[in-house]
Amino acid sequence: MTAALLMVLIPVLAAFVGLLVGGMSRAAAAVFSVAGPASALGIAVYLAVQEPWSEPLVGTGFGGGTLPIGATVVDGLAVTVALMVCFVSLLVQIYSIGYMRHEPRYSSYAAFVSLFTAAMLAVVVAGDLLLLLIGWEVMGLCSYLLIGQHWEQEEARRAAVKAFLVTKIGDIGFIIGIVVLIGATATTLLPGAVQAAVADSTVATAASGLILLGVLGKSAQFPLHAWLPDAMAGPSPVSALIHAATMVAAGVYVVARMYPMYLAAPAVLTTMAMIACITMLGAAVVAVAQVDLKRVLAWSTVSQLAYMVAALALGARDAAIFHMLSHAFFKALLFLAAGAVIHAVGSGALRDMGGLRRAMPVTYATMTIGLLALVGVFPLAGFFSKESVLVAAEQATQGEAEVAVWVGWTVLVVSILTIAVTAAYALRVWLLTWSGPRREAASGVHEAPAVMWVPLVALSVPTVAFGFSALKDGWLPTWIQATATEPLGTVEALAPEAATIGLSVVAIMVGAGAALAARRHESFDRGSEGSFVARGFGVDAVYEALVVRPFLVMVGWVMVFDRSAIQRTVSAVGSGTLRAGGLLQRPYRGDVQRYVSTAVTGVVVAIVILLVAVAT
Amino acid sequence: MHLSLPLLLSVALFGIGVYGLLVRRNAILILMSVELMLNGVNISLVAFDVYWADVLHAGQSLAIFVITIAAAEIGLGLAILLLLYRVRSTIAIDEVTQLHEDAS
Amino acid sequence: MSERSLLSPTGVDIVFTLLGLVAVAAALLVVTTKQIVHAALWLVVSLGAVAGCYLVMTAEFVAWMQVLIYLGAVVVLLLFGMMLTRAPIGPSEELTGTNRVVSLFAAVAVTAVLGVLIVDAYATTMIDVDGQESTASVIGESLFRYWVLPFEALSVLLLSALVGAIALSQSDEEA
Amino acid sequence: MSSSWLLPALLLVPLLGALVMLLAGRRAEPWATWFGVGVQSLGLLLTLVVLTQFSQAQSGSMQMVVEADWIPELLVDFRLGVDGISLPLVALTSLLGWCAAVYTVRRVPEPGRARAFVGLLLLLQVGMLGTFMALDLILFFLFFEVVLAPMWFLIAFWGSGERRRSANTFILYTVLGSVVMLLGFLVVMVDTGSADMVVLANGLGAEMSGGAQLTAALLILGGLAVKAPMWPLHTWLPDAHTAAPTVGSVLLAGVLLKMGTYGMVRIVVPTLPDAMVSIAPYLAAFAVVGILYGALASYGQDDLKRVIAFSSVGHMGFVLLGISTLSVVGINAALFGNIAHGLITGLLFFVVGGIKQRTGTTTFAGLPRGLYAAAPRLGFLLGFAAVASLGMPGLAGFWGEFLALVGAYHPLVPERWFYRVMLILAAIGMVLAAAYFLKVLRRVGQGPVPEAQLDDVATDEWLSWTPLVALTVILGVAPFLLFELTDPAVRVVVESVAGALP
Amino acid sequence: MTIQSIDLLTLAPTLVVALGALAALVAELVTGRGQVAVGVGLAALVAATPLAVVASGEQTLCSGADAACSFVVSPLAVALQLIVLVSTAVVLLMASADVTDRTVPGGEFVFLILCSASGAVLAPATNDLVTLIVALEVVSLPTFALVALRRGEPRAAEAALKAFIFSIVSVAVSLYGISLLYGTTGVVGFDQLASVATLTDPTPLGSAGLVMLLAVIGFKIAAVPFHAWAPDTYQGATVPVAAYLSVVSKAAGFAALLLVTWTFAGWSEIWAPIVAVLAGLTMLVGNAVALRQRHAVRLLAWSSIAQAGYILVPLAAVAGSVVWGPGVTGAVIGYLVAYAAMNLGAFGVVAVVARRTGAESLADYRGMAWRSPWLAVALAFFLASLAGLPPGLIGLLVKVRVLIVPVDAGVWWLAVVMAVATVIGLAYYLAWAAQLFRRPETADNEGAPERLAIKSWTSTVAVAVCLVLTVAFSLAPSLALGLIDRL
Repeated sequence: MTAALLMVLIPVLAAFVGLLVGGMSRAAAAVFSVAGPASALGIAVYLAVQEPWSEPLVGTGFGGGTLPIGATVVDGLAVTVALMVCFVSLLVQIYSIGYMRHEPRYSSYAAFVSLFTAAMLAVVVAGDLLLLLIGWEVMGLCSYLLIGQHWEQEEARRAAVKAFLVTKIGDIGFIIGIVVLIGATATTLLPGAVQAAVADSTVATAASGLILLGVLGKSAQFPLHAWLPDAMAGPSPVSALIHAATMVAAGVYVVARMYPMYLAAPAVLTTMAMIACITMLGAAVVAVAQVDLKRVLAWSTVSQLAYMVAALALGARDAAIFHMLSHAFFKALLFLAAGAVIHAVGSGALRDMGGLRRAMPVTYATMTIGLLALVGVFPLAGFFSKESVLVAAEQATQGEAEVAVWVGWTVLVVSILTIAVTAAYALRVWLLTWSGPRREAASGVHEAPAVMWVPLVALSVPTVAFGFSALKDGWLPTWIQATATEPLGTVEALAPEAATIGLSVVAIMVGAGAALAARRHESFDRGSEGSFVARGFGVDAVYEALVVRPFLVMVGWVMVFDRSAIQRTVSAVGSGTLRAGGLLQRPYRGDVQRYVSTAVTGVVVAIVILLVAVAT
Repeated sequence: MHLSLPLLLSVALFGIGVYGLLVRRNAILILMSVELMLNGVNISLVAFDVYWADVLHAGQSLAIFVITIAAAEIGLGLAILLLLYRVRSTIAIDEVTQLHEDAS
Repeated sequence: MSERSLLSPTGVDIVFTLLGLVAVAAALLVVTTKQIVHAALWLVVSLGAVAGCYLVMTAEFVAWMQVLIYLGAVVVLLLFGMMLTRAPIGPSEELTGTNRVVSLFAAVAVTAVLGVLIVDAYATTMIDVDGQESTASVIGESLFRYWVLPFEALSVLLLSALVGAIALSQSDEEA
Repeated sequence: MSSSWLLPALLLVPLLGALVMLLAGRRAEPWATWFGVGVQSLGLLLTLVVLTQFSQAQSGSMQMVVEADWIPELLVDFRLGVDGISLPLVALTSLLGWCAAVYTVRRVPEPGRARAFVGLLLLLQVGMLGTFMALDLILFFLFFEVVLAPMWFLIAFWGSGERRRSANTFILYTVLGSVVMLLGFLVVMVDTGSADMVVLANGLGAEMSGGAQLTAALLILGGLAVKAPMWPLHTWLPDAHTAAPTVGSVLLAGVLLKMGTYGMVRIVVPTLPDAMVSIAPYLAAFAVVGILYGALASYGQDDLKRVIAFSSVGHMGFVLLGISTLSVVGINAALFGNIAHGLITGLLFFVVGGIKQRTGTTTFAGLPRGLYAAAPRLGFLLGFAAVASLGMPGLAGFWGEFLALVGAYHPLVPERWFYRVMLILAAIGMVLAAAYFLKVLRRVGQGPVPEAQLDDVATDEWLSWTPLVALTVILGVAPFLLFELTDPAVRVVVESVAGALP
Repeated sequence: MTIQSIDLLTLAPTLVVALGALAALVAELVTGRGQVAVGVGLAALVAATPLAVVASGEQTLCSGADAACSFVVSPLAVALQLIVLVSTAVVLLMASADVTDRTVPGGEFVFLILCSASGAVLAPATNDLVTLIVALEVVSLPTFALVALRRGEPRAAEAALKAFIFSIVSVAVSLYGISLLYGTTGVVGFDQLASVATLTDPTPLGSAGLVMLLAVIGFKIAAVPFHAWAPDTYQGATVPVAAYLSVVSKAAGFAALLLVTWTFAGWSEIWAPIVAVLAGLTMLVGNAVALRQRHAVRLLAWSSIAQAGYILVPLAAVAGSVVWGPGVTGAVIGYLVAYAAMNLGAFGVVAVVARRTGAESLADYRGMAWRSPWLAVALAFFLASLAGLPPGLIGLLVKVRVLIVPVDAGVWWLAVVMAVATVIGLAYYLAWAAQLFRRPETADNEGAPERLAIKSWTSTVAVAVCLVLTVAFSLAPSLALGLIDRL
């Protein structure tokens, strides 16, 4: 049992114990809910200080009739992400103690969060594809369970099912991709399989393309992004978890983990870049039109994830991871803060908020930091990480990436545009929440309890400070690639460059100015509820038409076919035999003369047929 | 003499017997018809016996047996008919249909 | 035994044919007559003619058995049967059923098929009726030489028919 | 070997138990169910002894073989044995039989008559165990048939709804199948002069001419496909499940269906390799149609039991797909899928039975909503079983299906690209399976919080269900426990097919 | 005049039965008690059984140098004789109750049934067509009287008349067939006929004769289209007599069929297709019509028609690539042995039930498991055996044994027809079995005394004998399937 595996199993254990004792004591459930991620965090720290890792990969692969599961890989990438996951999830658990104070099903909730964390950690440390699959799918399950936490509400039920099924659609590709990888390389060890796949570009393209489908689902990229905004139906801490530490990060992480294979498949990288561009700008535009605080944040997540995907597409894995980490901090912060606001106001609608600055000072301060980081304002983490993506794009325009130059240009232009839109919706949210007059719904609002605001403060720290790691030249990439099982060969600096800084500053100004200019417009408050844009450009309708409707139609066909063709055939055989029995029964009316005539005729017919047969 | 003559006679009697068997309603007449059939059999048996000059006289022996069998059959058959007549007051064969498949 | 065409009759052939015609005609009347008692009488004629045929074929013993058992016993039994079942004395339409066409068809089919086969096989075959002797002693010897077993079995058959008939005639009186 | 008494004992124990139930008078009624538990516990104990005596190192060959002349006129010897392929199924049967017995103690279904009920369950056990241990074609067929009458009684007399009709459909349909299978066996026996499954599998069967092999294989597969059930021969299954009492459904889905797929691996593949190589792609196509069809049909059902029944069609489709690859991975996957489906679907039917006992119905229209709140533990188990059934990695249900796909990537037969298309379709089927189970959970488990509480899971229910839950998790995280057992035996089977390839 | 030499010991089984018949008649006349006749009859049958085994391989009534014997006891014949003797004994046990309550007159009844049985013992040992046809007449003629003897059943005479007319017509047809065969070959002995059939091709006339000869066999085994009399006659007769007709009379028919087909093995291209068509029709029609039956005895009648179809299958398979031989006869005998046990058992239970409760229709059997659990279990077991469903293993195994032959011969359609027919058959046996275990319609019926509490231990013994035999066969199927090899 390796420490990495222990890091996965302890939260699982905590979840089970919490579930068992939770029925008896709420406090015990809370203790275990915190104990799980806390121990995992401890192990993660322990692993981090072990660096350099003598043997990053522990475990054996498939073959010889056995199917071992549980090979782990511990390298810089894994440890970094694991630290972030444990940290965020620990804060989420602490925050939940307060936030879910009145929740009747708290113990199962806390257990699911722990399990969720464990699953993410399993993905992070997975050294074999099977453990990866387990973590990947269990995460999907946990998202379903947690989004559906308030299953007595129709909205939550639907959102949960939608989240599960949409990501499952992506998982068709993911599973087939893993099958192809295992099938083609005859190993289940992740590094080994990836290395073998790199050698064969067909396999690399097929596997990475198929796995990308799963990534699109998990990381909520177009066209499989539609579940994420609806996932707001879950409690806010869950959103924080999904949007920051687990689920969405998993997709990006898996690409990073298999990165050499992706680099061997330029076509896939180009596709990724295009998808990222569409998602990035589209989601940001949709975010502008939202009425609900959490929905704005949700769409912003979709948009920000696209930055990471774009970075991955451009060959800048470390930039992607950098943005993933900083995004995890500020997005968790934003969601927890939003949760506090909603908790206090009792509604998620922006129009019910406003003027809360004084009532909730801590929340106000931390959320402001979060929003600024989201926009990418110096010197917050978001600024540095986003800049590193822009730099990667800029380098791609110079032809320094695996993809074509035009791809780099497209990403660069779209990224800058998106920064402007991001600034616009972030400012809108800030204005509607904190400034202006207080609304009726928010009359008796006061600050959240300490158990809730302490995590906010804790998250503000890395949100403010983490970005500076980029200034220490190459520190993060070196760390990430330490004892890498799949070394990339190059260590790129994540430091910002003047050109991109200038472009983004201009973009932020334009966006913020637009938001201020529109402030007097009536739809600034209300958003454009129900409009085409607010509904995410009608992607749901496309789903309805392309997936749901055909599925139901096919279900209908199968039902009809099963009843009228297959079952009817079977019962027709049965009733036909019975009817034949009835018909055959009819001649026996008791008249012996008829009986005899049949027999005599039978003999004659037999003779005639026989003689004819013999004669011919 | 021609072998075909007795054989044709036998076929004719047999055929006539079949006709009577199938067309007659009165059970006694049916018994008579069967006797005609058996006589047809016997003629053919005897003719073949003579034809083969059978030292075992299988044909004629069997013919005698058939005659005896016929007598036994008639005896028992009439007993059954009389019994039937006692309970049913008819021996019309197409009215003796109390035992039959139930109509369904 | 020489081969001869069917259309070159000998004297024996003619006698046999005449007797055969009588037998067939009487048989036809048996199955068609509307008076049940007539049927029995025509049966006597037919069976008698057949007995004649046996004689022509030198099957003396069979002929006598025919006369003794059939004419002496069977027909008498049948007549008793008619009496006891109150058979109608006069002409009656009820003696014949309705399925005349089917019956005719079946009878003609049987006759035709077998007739064709016989003519096909034996149209020119002759039998020798002169050198044979089938007197009671000859047949009796062969019966006891070769056919003891069926003969004995027949005794069981006759006895059981007898007992059965008696039992049946008593059966309802006791109950 | 000194342990040769074990397998006959394993059969005799339930058989004698059934006889005792038959001979005991009405006085036995009160203790009949406890007696059933005792007998099944003894059987389970014997199975554990078999498991410990079994040499895993030699799981590729038959162990604890018992041989006795029986009917020389039919070439039939009484020959039993277990290897890595059959042992897991024997263990599964003993376990499910035990669970069923424990469940029955307090829950003899209407109209009671515990003595007959227990006796029939024990008789059923004999047939099921015998099928997996028989090493003679006719003996296999006999045991295959032995299960029919008890199951028919269970459905027809302790069932619900259209039980009589369903029971008749079940037995007539499956008998038609097994008669067809018998014809195939007879072809093999007439051609080779042997009914010894081991000898036949070790090359005697392969000596048959191509035509004879094909005839025999089509007949045998046709018969087994009814039992499996393979689409489109599945019609008997949903009706039987809907009508059957809880333990009947559990054993029907948990064990009886496996007899079909087991027969394919045990008999058809090694005995008729040439025919199997040419039939395999068609089998794969039927399997995949079954997967998709099962999923779509499940979604359309309005009765919980029917949903699960159609889900079985889909799951067994994966098993068939695994077999049709004829590869080591695929057949291992099929055997794993057998066991996993037995555990999970067994659990599902137990839970649904529990729901039915509490609410009196299994139709969506009749069931109250919000089971998670009305009976949280029962709801949890329903959710657990559903999630396991929809193929969640980390639970047993996933590995059989996943490895069937891996097998389909590298089938032993030449039609590689065809199999890859099948692979994609089957993977789509996995997602569709999620759709209908989520529908079930959404309809039954979730919903407005009900006012009335239901009795939550009782102690005896925990006792009989926990082994299934535990094994589902254990095999889910440590599938190698089973693969190490089956793999050597599967390699022997696949070697015999590999020889048939050009 | 030289008379054939007679070895009485070889003939003993037949003689003992025939003399036993007379003795029974006399015993009843002397003592005036029907049960004495039954006892005498049983004693004769029991005595004849070991004698039959002893006589195996012997022959007698041989005439001179050509060594053609009238009575030849092959293992096949012994097997059939054993079936006949044991079955008749069981029937007597069943009928003993009828004698007691004077439904039938004791002495006459036992006399007639033993006369008939003596014919059935004789038939398989005959060695020429003449003796065979006479023996068959001996089998059937007394049975008509037996059917008609039933008192208090106005339809008994009708039942007897139908069988009688059917019988005499089929005998007439067969006799004509014999005359044609005799005409074409000039011989009637089986050995001589066999050599003719081996050496020459069938002539049209000979073929027609052979087909016509099958008529009486078809009547005896009630094969379609010679079957129509059976349900009506079985229904009108007492249940033991119906059982006798369905087992012993059929066994005699199969004896004749085996002898004829063995004799004309060289002409199998003539008779095998006919037998195959008969088998197919019999299985399908028998089972299909049985599906619709609601009267217990009628159902058993149609079921025994169907069962005869199964027994025909091995012989029919000679149309394919198998030849007449041990493979075929073993299957036929094996099935007949099992059939005798399970079918008599089913009839036995029906007899007991009819006597106790007056039950006739299947609906009357509802809840029987409550009233008489043992009988219900026994009947269910017999039905399962007839259906070929475990636990009635022997029924299944003999079906397997039979089915091997057409598969071996490549007569696929017949194998498939049999398979389908078996499945259809299962349906009605099951439907009946289901009735047994259904809860009685009124609750107070449970454990209630039978309506007509006439119990007869002999009938129970008859059922028990059948049950023991069927169970024994199921456990050690070689007892039935290998019977012929042991004789």
